[in-house]
Amino acid sequence: MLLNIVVITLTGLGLFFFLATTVGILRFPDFYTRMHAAGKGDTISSLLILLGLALYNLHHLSLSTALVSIKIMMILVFFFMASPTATHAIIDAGYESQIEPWHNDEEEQA
Amino acid sequence: MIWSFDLLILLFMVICAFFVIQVKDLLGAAIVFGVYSFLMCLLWTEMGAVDVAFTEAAVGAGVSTVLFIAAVHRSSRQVKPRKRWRRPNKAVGLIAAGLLGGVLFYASVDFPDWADPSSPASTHLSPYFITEALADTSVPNLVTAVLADYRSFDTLFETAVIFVAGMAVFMILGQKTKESAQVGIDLTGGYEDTIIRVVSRALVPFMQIFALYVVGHGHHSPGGGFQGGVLLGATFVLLAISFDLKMVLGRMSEKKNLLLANTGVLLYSGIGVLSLLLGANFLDYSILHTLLPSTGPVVARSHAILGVEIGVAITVMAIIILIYTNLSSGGTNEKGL
Amino acid sequence: MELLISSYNYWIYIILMMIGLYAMLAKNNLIKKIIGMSIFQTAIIVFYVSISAKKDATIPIIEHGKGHGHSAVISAMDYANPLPHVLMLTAIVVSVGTLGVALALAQKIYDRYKTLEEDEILEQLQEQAVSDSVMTSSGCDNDK
Amino acid sequence: MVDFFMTVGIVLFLLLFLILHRTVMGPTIIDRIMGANVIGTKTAILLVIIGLIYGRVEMFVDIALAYAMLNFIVTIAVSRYFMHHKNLRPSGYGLIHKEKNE
Repeated sequence: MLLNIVVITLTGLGLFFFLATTVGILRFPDFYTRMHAAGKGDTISSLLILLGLALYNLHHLSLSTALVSIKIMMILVFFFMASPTATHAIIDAGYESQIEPWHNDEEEQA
Repeated sequence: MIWSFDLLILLFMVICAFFVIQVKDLLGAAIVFGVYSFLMCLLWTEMGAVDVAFTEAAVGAGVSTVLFIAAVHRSSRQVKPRKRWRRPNKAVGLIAAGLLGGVLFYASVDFPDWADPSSPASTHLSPYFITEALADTSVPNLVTAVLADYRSFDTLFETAVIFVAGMAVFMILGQKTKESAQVGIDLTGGYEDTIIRVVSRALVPFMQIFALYVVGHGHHSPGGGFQGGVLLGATFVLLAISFDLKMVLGRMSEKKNLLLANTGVLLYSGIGVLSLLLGANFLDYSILHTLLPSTGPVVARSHAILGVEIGVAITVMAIIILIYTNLSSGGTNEKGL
Repeated sequence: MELLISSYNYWIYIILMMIGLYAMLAKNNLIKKIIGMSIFQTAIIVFYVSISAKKDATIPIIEHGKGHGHSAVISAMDYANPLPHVLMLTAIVVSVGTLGVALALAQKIYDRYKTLEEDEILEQLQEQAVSDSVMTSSGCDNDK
Repeated sequence: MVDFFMTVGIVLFLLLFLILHRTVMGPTIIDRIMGANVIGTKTAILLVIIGLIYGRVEMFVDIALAYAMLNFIVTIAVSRYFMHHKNLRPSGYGLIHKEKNE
């Protein structure tokens, strides 16, 4: 029962962060700020949801379920290495192709 | 199958497909097509076709998007508006698509209900595969058993088709003069991005081990030769993207690739010929137990399936690398994506 | 309503197929045409995988420990139909091969005509044909 | 608990619809890449959730892992395109043309 509460909390938090990511991606004014929301929120929400799933999988603790949980953690570790790299690559691509950052005082022109 | 997911994914897919053909920028179209393939993979998983989903994840979402990007990189990205004198084409397209849709909608009334267990497709041959495959081949993954044992002849020629496709790309693009394969490992050429390089160099060995696991574990979980081969090829594509085409070609030269592509098909058909020589039919693996010590005919089939999968994986890997290197460099093998 | 639930899957595959065919016929750009071809292929794969789905069936991999011994009997109703999966698995891998060939051909066309638009290529081909015929006819005149 | 994961999956789908809006409409091409990357990451999670709903998650984690890898490769490949071309809109006419101009 306690495990279920932990799982629901983790997954719900993950969904909350992903909701924030979505709002950021839709509402932020320019590419760099949107990428900020996407890069951070996406990674943390994936982390929390996958952690919840891995814990839920340990309901019937045995060697095989532990192995599956370790595999889910491997996905998590992969995300932790790959997602920031991908974010860096996308930001770099935008910077190289000269996207102008958004300035507050130019709001009327933009 | 999960009803609610199915409807959502299908709606998602129709939106994606509509926008793929509407986007005016070819790179954008390639990216939206990648998203379409991601969703396609989810659809297969949700319908229970895990092996198909694995293949789609590796091929559709990964490699074919990279191939589209490579082709757009070597050609143009622009879609020009059509000139006036060819306008009737649009009407022809609409009429043909409408006709096809009308005929198929009319025919869909006669289709069996979706997910009906007693539909004709699931009643004649497939119950035999489901109930007997484990006893016949001792392979729990029914898709692997049917792929590499019952329908082995078909799979042999599918592998040959991939081999021929790779050869065709090589013949179409590889006509230009090439530098000989002495290029070596050049870490300084091309655009340098330390973060991407370090991360890909750290990840690639683990990805390759995972790909080998996929090839070897295809008997018990989704996976097998096609999926593992594509994943192995994709790791080399990642190296070629994050470092340099020459770095990959220094390790996997074109000659080596061609040799490997041949070896895979040869391994597959060699197992078939071996069973022919031992007195059974072509690709009838159960006779191989006379060669393998302390195995019965059933386990021999399981071992031979592994051998066949390895052959498929080698060919698919070599052909994926061959297509990528030729396509991204325009056949010159000098500068890639 | 029953008709809708029992066959919406098929209808959506028909819609995807129509989109693919329209892109293949009406789009001017060669890469767009190739994308249309891929959509058409995936529509066919949706159809095949749809007919392999079964209600309340699990994935076609037999659980560990089942089928051995006398107690466990494998029932065909419990597993999705593996045969269409096999056919489509190879079809997907072959489709990446054909995609490679198609893209290689498109690249070769671009190298030669410097465009990927169908009408511009046709224009260039017609100009070339006209100039060729002029050349050959003048060549014939010279011979006479 | 399966119902809970079903709900999580459906909520994820509905949020992905919003991100798909950015992917297909995005003002620049790089917004599309960003949307595709987010959709790819969440698809890997949805694969694990589908596995839990089927009750056989050990068969699905391999697919999710392969999926995460290829999503990474695609994102790196698209961003590398801009290292060569550096133009946001498809105005220049490809690589060959550009080399000629230089």
